[in-house]
Amino acid sequence: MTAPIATNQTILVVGGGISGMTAALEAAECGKQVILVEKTPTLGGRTAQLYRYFPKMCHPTCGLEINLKRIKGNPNVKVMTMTEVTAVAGSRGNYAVTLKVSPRYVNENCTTCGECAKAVTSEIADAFNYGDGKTAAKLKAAYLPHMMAYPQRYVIDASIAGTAEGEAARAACKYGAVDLDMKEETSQLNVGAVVWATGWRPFDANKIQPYGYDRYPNVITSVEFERLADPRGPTGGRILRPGDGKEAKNIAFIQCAGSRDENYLRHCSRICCMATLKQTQYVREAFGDDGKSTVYYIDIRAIDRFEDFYQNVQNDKTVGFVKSKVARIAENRANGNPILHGVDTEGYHRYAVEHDLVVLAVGMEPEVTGVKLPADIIQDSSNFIEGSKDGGMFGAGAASSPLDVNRAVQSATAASLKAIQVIHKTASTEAA
Amino acid sequence: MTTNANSANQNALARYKNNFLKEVEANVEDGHMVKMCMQCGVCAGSCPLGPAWQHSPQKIFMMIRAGKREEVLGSDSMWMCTSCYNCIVRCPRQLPITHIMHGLANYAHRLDLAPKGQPTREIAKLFWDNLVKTGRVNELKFSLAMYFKDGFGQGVKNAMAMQATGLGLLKAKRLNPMELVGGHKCKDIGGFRKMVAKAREIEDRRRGLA
Amino acid sequence: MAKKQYAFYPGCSSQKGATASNFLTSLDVVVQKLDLQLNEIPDWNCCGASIGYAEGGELPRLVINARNLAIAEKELPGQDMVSGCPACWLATRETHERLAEHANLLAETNVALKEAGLNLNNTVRARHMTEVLIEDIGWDAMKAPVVKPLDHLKIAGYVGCQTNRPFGIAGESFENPKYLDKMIETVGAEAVKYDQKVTCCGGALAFSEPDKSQKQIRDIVEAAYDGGADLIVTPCQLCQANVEVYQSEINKKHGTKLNMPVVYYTQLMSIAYGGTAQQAGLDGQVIKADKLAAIAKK
Amino acid sequence: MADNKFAAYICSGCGIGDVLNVGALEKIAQKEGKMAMVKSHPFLCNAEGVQMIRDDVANEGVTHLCIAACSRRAKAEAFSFPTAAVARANLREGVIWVVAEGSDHDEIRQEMAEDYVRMGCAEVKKMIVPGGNVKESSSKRILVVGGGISGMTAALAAADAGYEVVIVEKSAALGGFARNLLKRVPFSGPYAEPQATGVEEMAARIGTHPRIKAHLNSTVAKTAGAPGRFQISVAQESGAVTEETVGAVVQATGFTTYDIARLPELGGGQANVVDQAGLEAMAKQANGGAIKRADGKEVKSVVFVQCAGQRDTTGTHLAYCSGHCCATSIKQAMYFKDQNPDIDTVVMYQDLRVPGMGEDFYRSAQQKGVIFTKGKAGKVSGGDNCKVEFRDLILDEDTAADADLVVLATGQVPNAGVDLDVWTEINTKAEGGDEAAKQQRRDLEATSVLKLAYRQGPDMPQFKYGFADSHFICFPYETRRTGIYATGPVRRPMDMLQAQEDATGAALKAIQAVENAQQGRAAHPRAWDLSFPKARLEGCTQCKRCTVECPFGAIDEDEKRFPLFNEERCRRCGTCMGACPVRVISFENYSCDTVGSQIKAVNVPDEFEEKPRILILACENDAYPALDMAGIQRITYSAFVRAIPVRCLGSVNTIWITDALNSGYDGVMMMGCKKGDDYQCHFVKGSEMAHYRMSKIGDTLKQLGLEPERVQTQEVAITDNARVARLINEYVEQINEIGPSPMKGFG
Repeated sequence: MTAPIATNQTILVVGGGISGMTAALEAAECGKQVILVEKTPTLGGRTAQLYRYFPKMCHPTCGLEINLKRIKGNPNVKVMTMTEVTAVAGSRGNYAVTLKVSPRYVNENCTTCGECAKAVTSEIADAFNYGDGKTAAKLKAAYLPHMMAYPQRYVIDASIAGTAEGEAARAACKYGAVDLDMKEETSQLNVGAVVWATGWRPFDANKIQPYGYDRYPNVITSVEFERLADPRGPTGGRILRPGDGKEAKNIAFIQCAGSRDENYLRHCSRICCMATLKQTQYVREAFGDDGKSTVYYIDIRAIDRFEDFYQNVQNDKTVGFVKSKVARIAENRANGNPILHGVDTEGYHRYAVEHDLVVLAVGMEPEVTGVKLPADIIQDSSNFIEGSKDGGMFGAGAASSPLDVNRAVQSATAASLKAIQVIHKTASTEAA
Repeated sequence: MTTNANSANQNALARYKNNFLKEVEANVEDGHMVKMCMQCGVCAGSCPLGPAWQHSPQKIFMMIRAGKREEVLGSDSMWMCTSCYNCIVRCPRQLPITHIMHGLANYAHRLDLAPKGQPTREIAKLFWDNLVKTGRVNELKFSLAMYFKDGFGQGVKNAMAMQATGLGLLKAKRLNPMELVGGHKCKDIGGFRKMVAKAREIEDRRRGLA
Repeated sequence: MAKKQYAFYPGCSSQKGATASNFLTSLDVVVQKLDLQLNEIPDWNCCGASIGYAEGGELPRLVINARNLAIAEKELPGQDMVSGCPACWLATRETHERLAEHANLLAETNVALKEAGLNLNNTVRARHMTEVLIEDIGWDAMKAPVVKPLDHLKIAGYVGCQTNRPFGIAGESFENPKYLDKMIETVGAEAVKYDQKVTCCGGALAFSEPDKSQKQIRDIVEAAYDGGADLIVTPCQLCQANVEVYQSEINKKHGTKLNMPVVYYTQLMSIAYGGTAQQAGLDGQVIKADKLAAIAKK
Repeated sequence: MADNKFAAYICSGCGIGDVLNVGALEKIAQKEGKMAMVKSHPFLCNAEGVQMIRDDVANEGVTHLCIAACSRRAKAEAFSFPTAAVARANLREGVIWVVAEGSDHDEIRQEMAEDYVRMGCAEVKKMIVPGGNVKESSSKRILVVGGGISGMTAALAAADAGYEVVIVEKSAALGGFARNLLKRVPFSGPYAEPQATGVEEMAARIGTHPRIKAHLNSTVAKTAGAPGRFQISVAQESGAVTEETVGAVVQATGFTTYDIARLPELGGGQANVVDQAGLEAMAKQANGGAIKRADGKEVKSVVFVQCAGQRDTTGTHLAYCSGHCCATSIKQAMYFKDQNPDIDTVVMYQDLRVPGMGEDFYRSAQQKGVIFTKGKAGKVSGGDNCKVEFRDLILDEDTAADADLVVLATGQVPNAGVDLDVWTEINTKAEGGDEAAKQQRRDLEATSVLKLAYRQGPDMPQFKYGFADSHFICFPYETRRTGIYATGPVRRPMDMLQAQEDATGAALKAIQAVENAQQGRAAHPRAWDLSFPKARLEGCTQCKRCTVECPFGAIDEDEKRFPLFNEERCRRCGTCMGACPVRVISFENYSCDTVGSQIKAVNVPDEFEEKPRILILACENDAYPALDMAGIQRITYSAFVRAIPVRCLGSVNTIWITDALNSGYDGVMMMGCKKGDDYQCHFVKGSEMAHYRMSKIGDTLKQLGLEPERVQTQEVAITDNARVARLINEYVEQINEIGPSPMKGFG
């Protein structure tokens, strides 16, 4: 594919998660020209991987449906997936951007009929379900990233591109949609302003050695737990622990897994407390009064009107709270249960408790894979984007600060206007 | 010693009024980090001798901030530290907890507010004296001193109790009776002692313990 | 090629006739085979160990360690200091770093050192023997001299505290360091899985709080048994002595039947390198490491 | 414009041609669908197929297209023909992917497909391409109510983007609450020290900005009109009234601090017990010097009591957390420490809430020697020597702290004006002629902030705790008063940093609103929809249901008490259409006819065929996608259902139900979003309204001699793809048990 036409009146948005989609759409619905680039094969980002939102317990995919409808219907937004920004030259009002577009090996002829997948046997990690982690979810090497993937088009994984399997996939497609001759492309864009909505990634739990994520199968991360609870997830919404596939009814949630810790992330990731409170309700949804959630925390940060959600969860007799940073996790070799060791600091009570499953509320850190920020970008001590020296580039959403979805969208909307201001200034100075 | 300790104690009380945190910051090894604790409790849970603690480290930090001077300095908790450094490596605020515990113990000991007869306290003193005498630790003399620290009778009991162990080491040539006469020591023991005395003098002056 | 030279700090417990003397013995073979030269620091003194703090305070403790560094700096210029004992290493490295960080402490230290006619520029790096083996010698070179691989031996690598925390070996995790297991495998034995690898043995309180310290020991030894270990190997003098010699005490008190040999990694190496039981200091075991000795006889 | 020409295009790709008789479908489109032109294509969505359609539109004068292929959610770009009316018959996700495989299902599968073709043809015949309504003159100015940090930020943000702004500020100066602050919590690295508020600079910029006009000492006396044509009466203190025409409104009316007099147990009202605002005043007066109490005594020790009158579970005080107070107390503790490190400063908290980089600010305060005590204050006594009795949660003891000064961290109370629920109640009485109520209404309306001349009341609807917030997580600016955006602490408790980000976003939405208004385009969530409800007033019975039920206050009543539609306020949900008992309200492309004709187009077999027909009316945003995705997952469900997507269950007119039942359908299923407090309907009450209306339909059913079970309303989430199939199959079972509708054959 070739890059769309762009001018210094065009806004480039990097990242197709909810923040990027918002920044792009808000500008586009103001009548501005926007190019939205996303490094993965689909829009949606990490919010699409959440089962429910706090505090309403509604579904992120509901908002995704609306945003996708907005994008399909708006001629001002040009979407480029599997595209990374490799270089940004120039300055405020006039940037020269270099894009790298990776081959999808499937063109717009794809009807998502799924015949190519049937023709392929080899599997790859299912990124949407955190398949490279504890869920170990897999999907075919010819795949639709997820049910609401946009563009609604299959992907042939590069691993089978040059192989017989790739050929089989091509042969299976009645519509000439599989194009194995696609090559990586580089293209140049001229834009006036750039919004970096490159998002976040879960902190690498392997680094938190005392919790043994790397050693104990029944210690998982909060993002993986979202997929376990989701009916569209690898377990069909059943909360089964990775160690032995047994139902996990007695679950420990460990807060600040990486966050507020100078050995890992010095900042507070803001969302984890609320996310955990929400997830305790997944346990209730799954097991009713037979479920048991225990939250190990330092401070519960249920900020502003989320407080009442916290109060409701406190009133849920299946949920317990322990003010303690868990010291270490051991494993009961006999039954594979993780054993938590620590001290409840409220009154000093020592515990060594077994749970079926431990969920680490891992912190948010800025996404870096496939993200090459220009030197002009200003970052804080945790590498979140504060802005740019020349004032023509902006951070939006979780790329700018650890934010929940609601505030990420606010941030993206604000960034969108800042970008429009740059465009406006350029236009008016050119007019003058 | 006790009289010195007493006057030192009085000085400290006068100097820091009731601001115990300040006193700790000025006189305890790495005491300036006490204020950085955020009460997560990871240290308390990480200590191998945790169950033996009357107060966990994080609680002691809170007590210091709350000005509970006598309780803190009189606590035997710090004396339970095995120097395993688990707390240090896990502390999310990177407090040098082991050092602070050592520092508190030392300060309490020097003010003579530490629990009387606290075994680790006594043994630590024996150990140090033993060290200063020869520049090296003479294990046999040290152990014997240990056994007899509570008087001759008790000493014999202790020695008998540990006989098996002692004999084992003896057989294994890892306990040398010859140590009783002579044995290992620094050649420049004079210089060594002067040096240690000087160091102590400087530190005591700094801490108003002189 | 020229031998690698190190300023060697044996430490009190490794002296002849002391509890860790067999470490020193076993080290000889290793040193030969790996072409190292350890130059003992003249007139070195005790590091103050873990319990020196109570009477010693901060500066005196820094100063006694500074003395060793100062002597090494003067007498064995340009050589890294290496110690076999974690306590010695930790105390020295801590001193080196603290003095590097705080100029005022270094100044005060030198005032005290002057009394012993010494001065410290603090240029000497303090390292642990395992560090030297892993970083300067390397795994392949460590494997090369193996002539009697310790086949069929199941060994619990017990790292303990002070070689592991707070400094540890570069690149290793505090909770699950892997280098000792790797050493076990390097000499052809099998490293068993067990969950007390880095548990504290309570050595510092062996005398003052025997029950508490012995509980730690019991947990460690029993876990090693559960893991199916024939013996325990450790890089730590205090751990070795503590975990080995008190097993009989524990048996007496609790009617257990603990009889797990505890040896140093250097003892494994010297046997694997073809050393005799004697050379490996196995005669120094309170609990005999017969299976290891048997291999030596082969 | 030329006459209408109808064409149907049937795709045989994706296996449609393999399991369906496409030839038969073509005949249906021709004979029953009355399509002038019918074509089938093996791969309709590819370039060549699409080009074929384009050519027919261009050369054959085709104006109306029925595309029988995949779901309307698929290939939207390919099948977009702006000049033509397009209906999509969903043969793929709606038929072949959900009907069980195998030849014994061939017949019912084919029947299902044929019905969808009939429905598509019927629908498109009734559709008109919305013309849109571009205005010649439409104001693009933006009104900002409130001149605090949020208001100033919004004003500058919009003005810097080239839009004219009018600020209305009730006080004599810009700056609002922030004007009284010595410093603000840091908003940029290294997050270690309090920073300057920057209020003066902002106020100065506004003063000289060519596109900003500020009315000080002024309030809004009236807001009439709609986006693009709001008429604002600005009342000066002097009494003078200026008229301003604006296109959109940003409400940044901020907050009031919770009155500490209501916290006697915490020493509220006693000497030397102040709130954070009080402390700022003291600090400002000290101006870097020693902070002195009212009695002139220098403060040597201070205790900050967090969550004062907040996070209250007893129902007496604020139930929520105001979010900023922890960082604010930290900042204020620094005022003391930076001036004199020996001052004892204790922050007494239960959960210290300093998210993000706030953690650095917390650390910095600890570095400065601020003591943080996890404790719950029980009793505070003021006076010369203040005392805070509290439970130390770490030391697990009841104890007390003495201090020269106690600062209560109280919460933010939004300045959101009139609570519409209260107003509505009074208003109903008043309209009933109750004189007392009329007076109450006058008094209440006097407290209004916006003084909206809207049928639905004078201010923005309030969400939880009186905040004028959006209910939607993905769409924080999804307002219930089109073109009016609340921002800052009036919307949600927040700190200055968030308020500024929020205000910038609100400014963008206001800009969008004026642009949309001028183009006659709908605002979110049906962004850029050009359709618009037309009412045949000659048929109107003035029942007021449309005006009352419109979730967005888009409909007023004219002097003759007829509904007065305000296009620019309308969100195109169709709730009015669903409400209208005489069906005089319709959109060009979505009306009682477009849906009704589909319902009637379905071929309903007689009772002897044992093939029930069940109508599904599914919310197009959640339930319909769920049905679609059941297809994508190849989850099968009964082939007896016929699904029609609707804009919102609120737009469902009961006539559709009665028509369906009259024409012999055996059951009707309505699928909408979750209702109740955590409602998920983006048109607010659609789902709730449908439930309500259906509860009323019982009588109608009785008259027809039908069981109530024949009409069912379900809450369906977008993730319910598996559940939705289950619901269908269970319902079909239920209907089979009840037996065929007695109405068959009469239709």
